[in-house]
Amino acid sequence: MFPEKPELTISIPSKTELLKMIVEMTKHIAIINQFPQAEAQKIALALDEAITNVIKHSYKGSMNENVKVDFYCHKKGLKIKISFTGVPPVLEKIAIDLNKMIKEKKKGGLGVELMKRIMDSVEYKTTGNTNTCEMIKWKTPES
Amino acid sequence: MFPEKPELTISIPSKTELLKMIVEMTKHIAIINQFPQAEAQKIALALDEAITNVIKHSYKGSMNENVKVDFYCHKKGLKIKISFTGVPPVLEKIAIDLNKMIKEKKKGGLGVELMKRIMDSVEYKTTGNTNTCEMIKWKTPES
Amino acid sequence: MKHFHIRSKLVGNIAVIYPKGHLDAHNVERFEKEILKQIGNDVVNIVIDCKELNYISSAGMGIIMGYLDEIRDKSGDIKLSSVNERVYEIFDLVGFTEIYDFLQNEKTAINKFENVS
Amino acid sequence: MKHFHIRSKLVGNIAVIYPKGHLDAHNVERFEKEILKQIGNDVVNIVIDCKELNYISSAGMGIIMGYLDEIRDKSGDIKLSSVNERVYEIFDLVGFTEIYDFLQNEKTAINKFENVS
Ligand SMILES: Nc1ncnc2c1ncn2[C@@H]1O[C@H](COP(=O)(O)OP(=O)(O)O)[C@@H](O)[C@H]1O
Ligand SMILES: Nc1ncnc2c1ncn2[C@@H]1O[C@H](COP(=O)(O)OP(=O)(O)O)[C@@H](O)[C@H]1O
Repeated sequence: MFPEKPELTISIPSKTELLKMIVEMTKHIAIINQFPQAEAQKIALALDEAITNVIKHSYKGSMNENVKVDFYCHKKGLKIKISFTGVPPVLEKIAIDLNKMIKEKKKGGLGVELMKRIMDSVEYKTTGNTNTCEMIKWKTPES
Repeated sequence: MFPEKPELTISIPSKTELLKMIVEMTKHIAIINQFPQAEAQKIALALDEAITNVIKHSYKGSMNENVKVDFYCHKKGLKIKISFTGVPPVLEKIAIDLNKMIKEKKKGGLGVELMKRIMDSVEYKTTGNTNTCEMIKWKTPES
Repeated sequence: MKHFHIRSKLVGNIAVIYPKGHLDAHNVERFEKEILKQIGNDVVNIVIDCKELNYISSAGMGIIMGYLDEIRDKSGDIKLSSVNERVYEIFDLVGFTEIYDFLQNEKTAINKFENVS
Repeated sequence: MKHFHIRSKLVGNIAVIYPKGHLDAHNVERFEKEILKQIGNDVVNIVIDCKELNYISSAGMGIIMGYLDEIRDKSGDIKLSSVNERVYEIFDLVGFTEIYDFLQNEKTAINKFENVS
Protein backbone atom coordinates (compact mmCIF):
# COMPACT_ATOMS: atom_id res chain seq x y z
CA MET A 1 0.00 0.00 0.00
CA PHE A 2 2.58 2.56 1.06
CA PRO A 3 5.44 3.36 -1.35
CA GLU A 4 8.75 1.57 -0.72
CA LYS A 5 10.68 4.80 -0.63
CA PRO A 6 9.76 7.38 1.98
CA GLU A 7 8.48 10.60 0.51
CA LEU A 8 10.24 12.61 3.17
CA THR A 9 13.05 11.82 5.58
CA ILE A 10 14.53 13.74 8.45
CA SER A 11 17.55 12.78 10.44
CA ILE A 12 18.16 14.62 13.69
CA PRO A 13 20.34 14.41 16.79
CA SER A 14 18.69 13.05 19.95
CA LYS A 15 17.88 16.43 21.46
CA THR A 16 14.56 17.23 23.07
CA GLU A 17 14.91 20.84 21.92
CA LEU A 18 14.14 19.59 18.41
CA LEU A 19 10.85 17.97 19.41
CA LYS A 20 8.80 21.07 18.73
CA MET A 21 10.29 21.43 15.28
CA ILE A 22 9.46 17.81 14.48
CA VAL A 23 5.94 18.28 15.80
CA GLU A 24 5.36 21.28 13.57
CA MET A 25 6.88 19.58 10.59
CA THR A 26 4.74 16.50 11.09
CA LYS A 27 1.60 18.54 11.47
CA HIS A 28 2.44 20.28 8.23
CA ILE A 29 3.05 16.99 6.42
CA ALA A 30 -0.17 15.47 7.73
CA ILE A 31 -2.17 18.52 6.68
CA ILE A 32 -0.63 18.49 3.21
CA ASN A 33 -1.69 14.84 3.08
CA GLN A 34 -5.27 15.86 3.69
CA PHE A 35 -5.63 15.03 7.35
CA PRO A 36 -7.84 17.47 9.23
CA GLN A 37 -5.96 19.91 11.49
CA ALA A 38 -7.00 18.16 14.72
CA GLU A 39 -5.89 14.75 13.44
CA ALA A 40 -2.64 16.22 12.17
CA GLN A 41 -1.86 17.63 15.60
CA LYS A 42 -2.47 14.24 17.22
CA ILE A 43 -0.28 12.40 14.73
CA ALA A 44 2.46 14.91 15.47
CA LEU A 45 1.99 14.26 19.20
CA ALA A 46 2.34 10.51 18.66
CA LEU A 47 5.67 11.12 16.95
CA ASP A 48 6.76 13.45 19.76
CA GLU A 49 6.02 10.65 22.24
CA ALA A 50 7.91 8.06 20.20
CA ILE A 51 11.00 10.27 19.82
CA THR A 52 10.89 11.38 23.45
CA ASN A 53 11.03 7.70 24.42
CA VAL A 54 13.90 7.03 22.06
CA ILE A 55 15.90 9.88 23.61
CA LYS A 56 14.98 8.92 27.17
CA HIS A 57 15.06 5.14 27.09
CA SER A 58 17.14 4.04 24.11
CA TYR A 59 19.72 6.80 24.31
CA LYS A 60 19.48 7.43 28.07
CA GLY A 61 19.39 11.16 27.45
CA SER A 62 22.56 11.30 25.36
CA MET A 63 22.23 14.15 22.86
CA ASN A 64 24.67 13.01 20.18
CA GLU A 65 22.83 10.00 18.90
CA ASN A 66 20.77 9.88 15.75
CA VAL A 67 17.06 9.55 15.15
CA LYS A 68 15.80 9.06 11.61
CA VAL A 69 12.19 9.61 10.71
CA ASP A 70 10.68 8.47 7.39
CA PHE A 71 7.29 9.62 6.20
CA TYR A 72 5.39 7.43 3.73
CA CYS A 73 2.39 9.14 2.23
CA HIS A 74 -0.60 7.47 0.67
CA LYS A 75 -4.00 8.85 -0.17
CA LYS A 76 -5.52 6.50 2.41
CA GLY A 77 -3.14 7.27 5.26
CA LEU A 78 0.28 8.13 6.59
CA LYS A 79 3.01 5.80 7.79
CA ILE A 80 5.82 7.09 9.98
CA LYS A 81 8.90 5.01 10.63
CA ILE A 82 11.42 5.98 13.29
CA SER A 83 14.85 4.32 13.17
CA PHE A 84 17.33 4.45 16.04
CA THR A 85 20.04 2.46 17.76
CA GLY A 86 20.75 2.19 21.50
CA VAL A 87 18.74 0.11 23.97
CA PRO A 88 16.04 -1.93 22.19
CA PRO A 89 12.54 -1.00 23.34
CA VAL A 90 10.77 -3.45 25.61
CA LEU A 91 7.12 -2.60 25.89
CA GLU A 92 4.29 -3.62 28.17
CA LYS A 93 1.47 -5.40 26.41
CA ILE A 94 -1.25 -4.43 28.87
CA ALA A 95 -3.17 -1.18 28.81
CA ILE A 96 -2.55 1.39 31.54
CA ASP A 97 -4.62 1.75 34.72
CA LEU A 98 -4.70 5.44 35.48
CA ASN A 99 -5.96 5.13 39.07
CA LYS A 100 -3.26 2.64 39.90
CA MET A 101 -0.60 4.90 38.36
CA ILE A 102 -1.82 7.83 40.43
CA LYS A 103 -1.69 5.76 43.62
CA GLU A 104 1.86 4.74 42.68
CA LYS A 105 2.76 8.39 42.09
CA LYS A 106 3.94 7.62 38.56
CA LYS A 107 5.19 10.63 36.66
CA GLY A 108 5.37 8.78 33.37
CA GLY A 109 4.06 5.81 31.54
CA LEU A 110 1.46 7.55 29.42
CA GLY A 111 3.47 8.00 26.22
CA VAL A 112 3.16 4.63 24.54
CA GLU A 113 -0.50 4.38 25.49
CA LEU A 114 -1.12 7.78 23.92
CA MET A 115 0.67 6.69 20.74
CA LYS A 116 -1.54 3.60 20.54
CA ARG A 117 -4.72 5.54 21.15
CA ILE A 118 -3.85 8.10 18.48
CA MET A 119 -2.50 5.84 15.77
CA ASP A 120 -4.18 2.86 14.12
CA SER A 121 -1.09 0.76 14.58
CA VAL A 122 2.21 1.07 16.46
CA GLU A 123 4.86 -1.57 15.95
CA TYR A 124 8.35 -1.80 17.42
CA LYS A 125 11.00 -4.03 15.85
CA THR A 126 14.69 -4.67 16.43
CA THR A 127 16.95 -6.03 13.69
CA GLY A 128 20.63 -6.19 14.53
CA ASN A 129 21.64 -2.81 15.92
CA THR A 130 18.69 -0.97 14.50
CA ASN A 131 15.39 -0.47 16.24
CA THR A 132 12.35 0.82 14.44
CA CYS A 133 8.96 2.07 15.45
CA GLU A 134 6.35 2.05 12.70
CA MET A 135 3.11 3.90 13.17
CA ILE A 136 0.21 4.09 10.74
CA LYS A 137 -2.75 6.41 10.75
CA TRP A 138 -5.56 5.83 8.26
CA LYS A 139 -7.81 8.58 7.15
CA THR A 140 -11.38 8.34 8.33
CA PRO A 141 -13.96 8.29 5.52
CA GLU A 142 -15.11 11.83 6.19
CA SER A 143 -11.63 13.33 6.53
CA MET B 1 35.60 24.26 11.20
CA PHE B 2 32.22 22.66 10.55
CA PRO B 3 31.74 19.01 11.52
CA GLU B 4 32.08 16.43 8.75
CA LYS B 5 28.73 14.90 9.49
CA PRO B 6 25.65 17.11 9.24
CA GLU B 7 23.86 17.56 12.54
CA LEU B 8 20.53 17.44 10.79
CA THR B 9 19.39 16.24 7.40
CA ILE B 10 16.11 16.47 5.59
CA SER B 11 15.23 14.86 2.33
CA ILE B 12 12.10 16.04 0.56
CA PRO B 13 10.36 15.73 -2.80
CA SER B 14 10.65 18.70 -5.15
CA LYS B 15 7.33 20.28 -4.23
CA THR B 16 6.89 23.97 -3.63
CA GLU B 17 4.17 23.19 -1.08
CA LEU B 18 6.96 22.05 1.25
CA LEU B 19 8.85 25.34 1.08
CA LYS B 20 7.03 26.85 4.03
CA MET B 21 7.78 23.82 6.17
CA ILE B 22 11.47 24.04 5.29
CA VAL B 23 11.49 27.76 6.03
CA GLU B 24 10.01 27.21 9.46
CA MET B 25 12.32 24.33 10.19
CA THR B 26 15.36 26.33 9.17
CA LYS B 27 14.31 29.30 11.27
CA HIS B 28 13.95 26.97 14.23
CA ILE B 29 17.39 25.43 13.65
CA ALA B 30 19.05 28.82 13.27
CA ILE B 31 17.43 30.09 16.45
CA ILE B 32 18.49 27.00 18.38
CA ASN B 33 21.98 27.73 17.07
CA GLN B 34 21.84 31.17 18.66
CA PHE B 35 21.12 33.30 15.64
CA PRO B 36 18.83 36.24 16.43
CA GLN B 37 15.27 35.84 15.16
CA ALA B 38 15.69 38.34 12.29
CA GLU B 39 18.86 36.62 11.05
CA ALA B 40 17.22 33.22 11.37
CA GLN B 41 14.32 34.34 9.17
CA LYS B 42 16.73 35.59 6.52
CA ILE B 43 18.77 32.38 6.50
CA ALA B 44 15.51 30.48 6.03
CA LEU B 45 14.62 32.74 3.12
CA ALA B 46 18.00 32.07 1.47
CA LEU B 47 17.26 28.35 1.65
CA ASP B 48 13.75 28.91 0.26
CA GLU B 49 15.33 30.72 -2.71
CA ALA B 50 17.88 27.98 -3.28
CA ILE B 51 15.28 25.19 -3.20
CA THR B 52 12.81 27.17 -5.31
CA ASN B 53 15.54 27.43 -7.96
CA VAL B 54 16.30 23.73 -7.76
CA ILE B 55 12.64 22.89 -8.32
CA LYS B 56 12.22 25.47 -11.08
CA HIS B 57 15.48 25.24 -12.98
CA SER B 58 17.10 21.90 -12.17
CA TYR B 59 13.91 19.86 -12.02
CA LYS B 60 11.84 22.00 -14.43
CA GLY B 61 8.92 21.86 -12.04
CA SER B 62 8.79 18.08 -11.74
CA MET B 63 7.49 17.19 -8.28
CA ASN B 64 8.91 13.68 -7.90
CA GLU B 65 12.57 14.54 -7.66
CA ASN B 66 14.58 14.69 -4.49
CA VAL B 67 16.17 17.58 -2.63
CA LYS B 68 18.44 16.85 0.31
CA VAL B 69 19.36 19.53 2.80
CA ASP B 70 22.16 19.09 5.34
CA PHE B 71 22.63 21.44 8.26
CA TYR B 72 26.09 21.75 9.82
CA CYS B 73 26.11 23.61 13.08
CA HIS B 74 29.03 25.35 14.69
CA LYS B 75 29.17 27.89 17.46
CA LYS B 76 30.51 30.43 14.98
CA GLY B 77 27.98 29.84 12.22
CA LEU B 78 25.72 27.62 10.21
CA LYS B 79 26.44 25.81 6.97
CA ILE B 80 23.62 24.53 4.78
CA LYS B 81 24.27 22.16 1.92
CA ILE B 82 21.60 21.38 -0.66
CA SER B 83 22.12 18.32 -2.86
CA PHE B 84 20.11 17.66 -5.99
CA THR B 85 20.34 16.12 -9.44
CA GLY B 86 18.79 17.42 -12.70
CA VAL B 87 20.09 20.33 -14.74
CA PRO B 88 23.36 21.68 -13.30
CA PRO B 89 23.05 25.32 -12.22
CA VAL B 90 24.72 27.93 -14.40
CA LEU B 91 24.89 31.22 -12.61
CA GLU B 92 25.61 34.78 -13.64
CA LYS B 93 28.69 36.25 -12.05
CA ILE B 94 27.58 39.88 -12.25
CA ALA B 95 25.33 41.59 -9.73
CA ILE B 96 21.80 42.52 -10.73
CA ASP B 97 20.71 45.92 -12.06
CA LEU B 98 17.22 46.50 -10.72
CA ASN B 99 16.33 49.39 -13.03
CA LYS B 100 17.37 47.41 -16.06
CA MET B 101 15.34 44.42 -14.90
CA ILE B 102 12.27 46.61 -14.45
CA LYS B 103 12.66 48.06 -17.96
CA GLU B 104 12.95 44.50 -19.28
CA LYS B 105 9.78 43.52 -17.36
CA LYS B 106 11.63 40.70 -15.60
CA LYS B 107 9.47 38.75 -13.18
CA GLY B 108 12.41 36.87 -11.73
CA GLY B 109 16.11 36.99 -11.31
CA LEU B 110 16.24 38.20 -7.71
CA GLY B 111 16.66 34.87 -5.94
CA VAL B 112 20.35 34.16 -6.26
CA GLU B 113 21.20 37.79 -5.53
CA LEU B 114 19.10 37.64 -2.37
CA MET B 115 20.88 34.43 -1.30
CA LYS B 116 24.24 36.13 -1.78
CA ARG B 117 23.21 39.24 0.11
CA ILE B 118 21.87 37.22 3.03
CA MET B 119 24.60 34.60 3.35
CA ASP B 120 28.33 35.11 3.78
CA SER B 121 29.07 32.62 1.05
CA VAL B 122 27.09 30.77 -1.59
CA GLU B 123 28.82 28.15 -3.67
CA TYR B 124 27.43 25.87 -6.39
CA LYS B 125 29.27 22.75 -7.48
CA THR B 126 28.54 19.83 -9.80
CA THR B 127 30.24 16.46 -9.41
CA GLY B 128 28.99 13.72 -11.69
CA ASN B 129 25.20 13.67 -11.45
CA THR B 130 25.05 15.53 -8.19
CA ASN B 131 24.79 19.27 -7.83
CA THR B 132 25.30 21.00 -4.53
CA CYS B 133 24.75 24.48 -3.20
CA GLU B 134 26.66 25.30 -0.04
CA MET B 135 25.78 28.38 1.93
CA ILE B 136 27.46 29.66 5.07
CA LYS B 137 26.30 32.29 7.50
CA TRP B 138 28.64 33.42 10.28
CA LYS B 139 27.37 34.88 13.48
CA THR B 140 28.08 38.55 13.97
CA PRO B 141 30.06 39.34 17.14
CA GLU B 142 27.05 40.79 18.95
CA SER B 143 24.67 37.97 18.01
CA MET C 1 13.22 31.84 21.92
CA LYS C 2 11.35 30.18 24.73
CA HIS C 3 8.39 28.13 23.58
CA PHE C 4 7.12 27.57 27.09
CA HIS C 5 6.46 29.99 29.91
CA ILE C 6 5.05 29.49 33.34
CA ARG C 7 3.73 31.89 35.93
CA SER C 8 1.44 31.57 38.92
CA LYS C 9 -0.47 33.54 41.49
CA LEU C 10 -2.04 32.91 44.88
CA VAL C 11 -5.72 33.53 45.59
CA GLY C 12 -6.03 32.90 49.30
CA ASN C 13 -4.88 29.33 49.76
CA ILE C 14 -5.38 28.49 46.09
CA ALA C 15 -2.55 28.58 43.58
CA VAL C 16 -3.38 29.34 39.96
CA ILE C 17 -0.67 28.16 37.59
CA TYR C 18 -0.55 29.43 34.01
CA PRO C 19 1.43 27.20 31.66
CA LYS C 20 1.82 28.95 28.32
CA GLY C 21 2.83 27.70 24.90
CA HIS C 22 4.29 24.34 24.05
CA LEU C 23 4.81 21.92 26.97
CA ASP C 24 6.88 18.87 26.08
CA ALA C 25 9.72 16.74 27.42
CA HIS C 26 12.15 19.58 26.73
CA ASN C 27 10.62 22.02 29.18
CA VAL C 28 8.64 19.83 31.56
CA GLU C 29 11.13 20.39 34.37
CA ARG C 30 10.04 23.98 34.72
CA PHE C 31 6.46 22.85 34.99
CA GLU C 32 7.36 20.29 37.67
CA LYS C 33 9.35 22.88 39.60
CA GLU C 34 6.31 25.14 39.75
CA ILE C 35 4.11 22.34 41.11
CA LEU C 36 6.80 21.39 43.63
CA LYS C 37 7.13 25.01 44.74
CA GLN C 38 3.42 25.13 45.57
CA ILE C 39 3.49 21.84 47.48
CA GLY C 40 6.64 23.01 49.26
CA ASN C 41 4.72 26.08 50.40
CA ASP C 42 1.88 23.83 51.64
CA VAL C 43 -0.41 25.07 48.89
CA VAL C 44 -2.37 22.01 47.78
CA ASN C 45 -5.37 23.64 46.13
CA ILE C 46 -4.04 24.01 42.62
CA VAL C 47 -5.73 25.35 39.51
CA ILE C 48 -3.86 24.79 36.27
CA ASP C 49 -5.32 27.38 33.95
CA CYS C 50 -4.57 26.36 30.38
CA LYS C 51 -5.98 29.23 28.38
CA GLU C 52 -2.55 29.86 26.86
CA LEU C 53 -1.44 26.26 26.63
CA ASN C 54 -1.26 25.22 22.98
CA TYR C 55 0.31 21.82 23.31
CA ILE C 56 0.93 19.19 25.96
CA SER C 57 2.60 15.81 25.61
CA SER C 58 2.61 12.95 28.09
CA ALA C 59 5.64 14.51 29.80
CA GLY C 60 3.47 17.35 31.09
CA MET C 61 0.53 15.09 31.85
CA GLY C 62 2.85 12.85 33.86
CA ILE C 63 3.58 15.73 36.22
CA ILE C 64 -0.11 16.46 36.69
CA MET C 65 -0.58 12.78 37.49
CA GLY C 66 2.50 12.20 39.64
CA TYR C 67 1.63 14.63 42.42
CA LEU C 68 -2.12 14.12 42.55
CA ASP C 69 -2.01 11.40 45.19
CA GLU C 70 0.15 13.44 47.55
CA ILE C 71 -2.03 16.50 47.02
CA ARG C 72 -5.30 14.63 47.57
CA ASP C 73 -3.78 12.99 50.67
CA LYS C 74 -3.32 16.52 52.03
CA SER C 75 -6.97 17.29 51.23
CA GLY C 76 -6.04 19.34 48.22
CA ASP C 77 -6.74 18.85 44.55
CA ILE C 78 -5.58 19.75 41.08
CA LYS C 79 -8.25 21.25 38.86
CA LEU C 80 -7.84 22.27 35.25
CA SER C 81 -9.48 25.27 33.63
CA SER C 82 -9.76 27.08 30.28
CA VAL C 83 -8.40 24.08 28.40
CA ASN C 84 -8.75 24.61 24.67
CA GLU C 85 -10.50 22.00 22.58
CA ARG C 86 -7.35 20.59 20.99
CA VAL C 87 -5.58 20.09 24.32
CA TYR C 88 -8.76 18.78 25.97
CA GLU C 89 -8.93 16.02 23.39
CA ILE C 90 -5.47 14.88 24.47
CA PHE C 91 -6.36 14.89 28.16
CA ASP C 92 -9.47 12.97 27.23
CA LEU C 93 -7.56 10.38 25.16
CA VAL C 94 -5.54 9.26 28.20
CA GLY C 95 -8.54 9.37 30.54
CA PHE C 96 -7.69 12.49 32.53
CA THR C 97 -11.17 13.88 32.04
CA GLU C 98 -12.54 11.16 34.31
CA ILE C 99 -10.03 11.82 37.08
CA TYR C 100 -9.73 15.60 37.16
CA ASP C 101 -12.24 18.42 37.26
CA PHE C 102 -12.13 20.42 34.06
CA LEU C 103 -13.72 23.83 34.55
CA GLN C 104 -14.83 26.44 32.07
CA ASN C 105 -12.47 29.08 33.42
CA GLU C 106 -10.15 30.04 36.23
CA LYS C 107 -12.92 31.70 38.21
CA THR C 108 -15.23 28.67 38.34
CA ALA C 109 -12.24 26.53 39.31
CA ILE C 110 -11.35 28.87 42.17
CA ASN C 111 -15.00 29.00 43.26
CA LYS C 112 -15.15 25.25 43.36
CA PHE C 113 -12.27 25.19 45.85
CA GLU C 114 -13.75 28.03 47.93
CA ASN C 115 -17.15 26.39 48.22
CA VAL C 116 -15.57 23.27 49.70
CA SER C 117 -13.19 24.90 52.20
CA MET D 1 -4.89 25.07 5.29
CA LYS D 2 -4.09 28.02 3.07
CA HIS D 3 -0.98 29.90 4.11
CA PHE D 4 -1.63 32.76 1.77
CA HIS D 5 -4.73 34.84 1.13
CA ILE D 6 -5.35 37.78 -1.09
CA ARG D 7 -8.15 40.30 -1.26
CA SER D 8 -8.48 43.77 -2.69
CA LYS D 9 -10.74 46.79 -2.80
CA LEU D 10 -11.19 49.85 -5.00
CA VAL D 11 -10.98 53.40 -3.64
CA GLY D 12 -11.92 55.54 -6.64
CA ASN D 13 -9.35 54.69 -9.25
CA ILE D 14 -6.94 53.21 -6.73
CA ALA D 15 -6.76 49.48 -6.00
CA VAL D 16 -5.64 48.39 -2.55
CA ILE D 17 -4.38 44.81 -2.52
CA TYR D 18 -4.00 42.93 0.76
CA PRO D 19 -1.65 39.97 0.56
CA LYS D 20 -1.85 37.99 3.78
CA GLY D 21 0.38 35.32 5.26
CA HIS D 22 3.25 33.55 3.60
CA LEU D 23 3.94 34.51 -0.02
CA ASP D 24 6.37 32.19 -1.77
CA ALA D 25 6.85 30.35 -5.07
CA HIS D 26 4.01 28.00 -4.14
CA ASN D 27 1.29 30.64 -4.09
CA VAL D 28 2.74 33.49 -6.15
CA GLU D 29 0.36 32.78 -9.04
CA ARG D 30 -2.58 33.99 -7.01
CA PHE D 31 -0.71 37.20 -6.28
CA GLU D 32 0.11 37.69 -9.96
CA LYS D 33 -3.50 37.05 -10.95
CA GLU D 34 -4.66 39.80 -8.63
CA ILE D 35 -2.20 42.32 -10.13
CA LEU D 36 -3.21 41.24 -13.64
CA LYS D 37 -6.88 41.64 -12.77
CA GLN D 38 -6.30 45.27 -11.77
CA ILE D 39 -4.29 46.06 -14.89
CA GLY D 40 -6.93 44.29 -16.98
CA ASN D 41 -9.54 46.63 -15.46
CA ASP D 42 -7.32 49.60 -16.31
CA VAL D 43 -6.57 50.25 -12.68
CA VAL D 44 -2.92 51.26 -12.56
CA ASN D 45 -2.77 53.05 -9.21
CA ILE D 46 -1.99 50.14 -6.95
CA VAL D 47 -1.35 50.07 -3.22
CA ILE D 48 -0.03 46.77 -1.87
CA ASP D 49 -0.88 46.93 1.80
CA CYS D 50 1.30 44.44 3.64
CA LYS D 51 0.06 44.72 7.21
CA GLU D 52 -0.80 41.02 7.20
CA LEU D 53 2.08 39.84 5.05
CA ASN D 54 4.48 37.80 7.20
CA TYR D 55 6.83 36.51 4.58
CA ILE D 56 7.83 37.23 1.00
CA SER D 57 10.42 35.53 -1.16
CA SER D 58 11.82 36.70 -4.48
CA ALA D 59 8.93 35.00 -6.25
CA GLY D 60 6.54 37.62 -4.85
CA MET D 61 8.99 40.45 -5.34
CA GLY D 62 9.41 39.41 -8.96
CA ILE D 63 5.72 40.07 -9.59
CA ILE D 64 5.93 43.52 -7.99
CA MET D 65 8.91 44.21 -10.25
CA GLY D 66 7.63 42.63 -13.48
CA TYR D 67 4.60 44.86 -13.96
CA LEU D 68 6.04 48.15 -12.73
CA ASP D 69 7.23 49.30 -16.14
CA GLU D 70 3.86 48.71 -17.79
CA ILE D 71 2.07 50.42 -14.91
CA ARG D 72 4.37 53.45 -14.88
CA ASP D 73 4.05 53.67 -18.67
CA LYS D 74 0.31 54.05 -18.11
CA SER D 75 1.00 56.85 -15.57
CA GLY D 76 0.24 54.53 -12.69
CA ASP D 77 2.42 53.28 -9.86
CA ILE D 78 2.77 50.53 -7.30
CA LYS D 79 3.16 51.76 -3.73
CA LEU D 80 3.69 49.60 -0.68
CA SER D 81 2.25 50.28 2.75
CA SER D 82 2.17 48.87 6.29
CA VAL D 83 5.18 46.66 5.61
CA ASN D 84 6.39 45.06 8.83
CA GLU D 85 10.03 45.43 9.83
CA ARG D 86 11.03 41.86 8.96
CA VAL D 87 9.55 42.04 5.46
CA TYR D 88 10.88 45.57 4.92
CA GLU D 89 14.40 44.31 5.52
CA ILE D 90 13.96 41.85 2.67
CA PHE D 91 12.64 44.48 0.28
CA ASP D 92 15.57 46.64 1.33
CA LEU D 93 18.12 43.87 0.75
CA VAL D 94 17.25 43.64 -2.95
CA GLY D 95 17.03 47.42 -3.38
CA PHE D 96 13.24 47.79 -3.67
CA THR D 97 13.22 50.58 -1.09
CA GLU D 98 14.99 52.83 -3.60
CA ILE D 99 12.55 52.09 -6.42
CA TYR D 100 9.17 51.99 -4.69
CA ASP D 101 7.40 54.31 -2.27
CA PHE D 102 6.99 52.62 1.10
CA LEU D 103 4.30 54.35 3.14
CA GLN D 104 3.39 54.11 6.80
CA ASN D 105 -0.11 52.86 6.11
CA GLU D 106 -2.76 52.33 3.50
CA LYS D 107 -4.24 55.77 4.02
CA THR D 108 -1.05 57.72 3.38
CA ALA D 109 -0.46 55.59 0.30
CA ILE D 110 -3.94 56.36 -1.04
CA ASN D 111 -3.49 60.06 -0.23
CA LYS D 112 -0.26 60.12 -2.15
CA PHE D 113 -2.07 58.90 -5.26
CA GLU D 114 -4.98 61.31 -4.75
CA ASN D 115 -2.74 64.35 -4.34
CA VAL D 116 -1.13 63.64 -7.69
CA SER D 117 -4.23 62.93 -9.74
N1 LIG E 1 12.28 3.79 22.50
C1 LIG E 1 12.25 3.06 23.62
N2 LIG E 1 13.34 2.40 24.01
C2 LIG E 1 13.34 1.68 25.11
N3 LIG E 1 12.28 1.53 25.92
C3 LIG E 1 11.16 2.16 25.60
C4 LIG E 1 11.08 2.96 24.44
N4 LIG E 1 9.85 3.46 24.38
C5 LIG E 1 9.20 3.00 25.46
N5 LIG E 1 9.98 2.21 26.20
C6 LIG E 1 9.60 1.51 27.44
O1 LIG E 1 8.19 1.61 27.59
C7 LIG E 1 7.88 2.19 28.83
C8 LIG E 1 6.62 3.02 28.69
O2 LIG E 1 6.87 4.16 27.92
P1 LIG E 1 5.96 5.42 28.12
O3 LIG E 1 4.57 4.98 28.07
O4 LIG E 1 6.35 6.45 27.12
O5 LIG E 1 6.29 5.94 29.54
P2 LIG E 1 7.58 6.65 30.13
O6 LIG E 1 8.53 6.88 29.01
O7 LIG E 1 7.07 7.89 30.69
O8 LIG E 1 8.12 5.68 31.14
C9 LIG E 1 9.09 2.98 29.23
O9 LIG E 1 9.19 3.20 30.60
C10 LIG E 1 10.20 2.13 28.66
O10 LIG E 1 10.54 1.11 29.57
N1 LIG F 1 19.38 25.24 -9.01
C1 LIG F 1 19.54 25.82 -10.22
N2 LIG F 1 19.64 25.06 -11.30
C2 LIG F 1 19.78 25.60 -12.51
N3 LIG F 1 19.89 26.91 -12.74
C3 LIG F 1 19.80 27.73 -11.70
C4 LIG F 1 19.61 27.24 -10.39
N4 LIG F 1 19.55 28.28 -9.57
C5 LIG F 1 19.68 29.38 -10.34
N5 LIG F 1 19.83 29.06 -11.63
C6 LIG F 1 20.02 29.99 -12.76
O1 LIG F 1 20.27 31.28 -12.23
C7 LIG F 1 19.30 32.21 -12.72
C8 LIG F 1 19.02 33.25 -11.65
O2 LIG F 1 18.26 32.67 -10.61
P1 LIG F 1 17.36 33.58 -9.72
O3 LIG F 1 18.16 34.78 -9.31
O4 LIG F 1 16.80 32.79 -8.61
O5 LIG F 1 16.22 34.06 -10.69
P2 LIG F 1 15.02 33.26 -11.30
O6 LIG F 1 15.02 31.90 -10.73
O7 LIG F 1 13.85 34.05 -10.87
O8 LIG F 1 15.27 33.30 -12.77
C9 LIG F 1 18.13 31.39 -13.13
O9 LIG F 1 17.33 32.01 -14.10
C10 LIG F 1 18.79 30.11 -13.64
O10 LIG F 1 19.20 30.25 -14.95
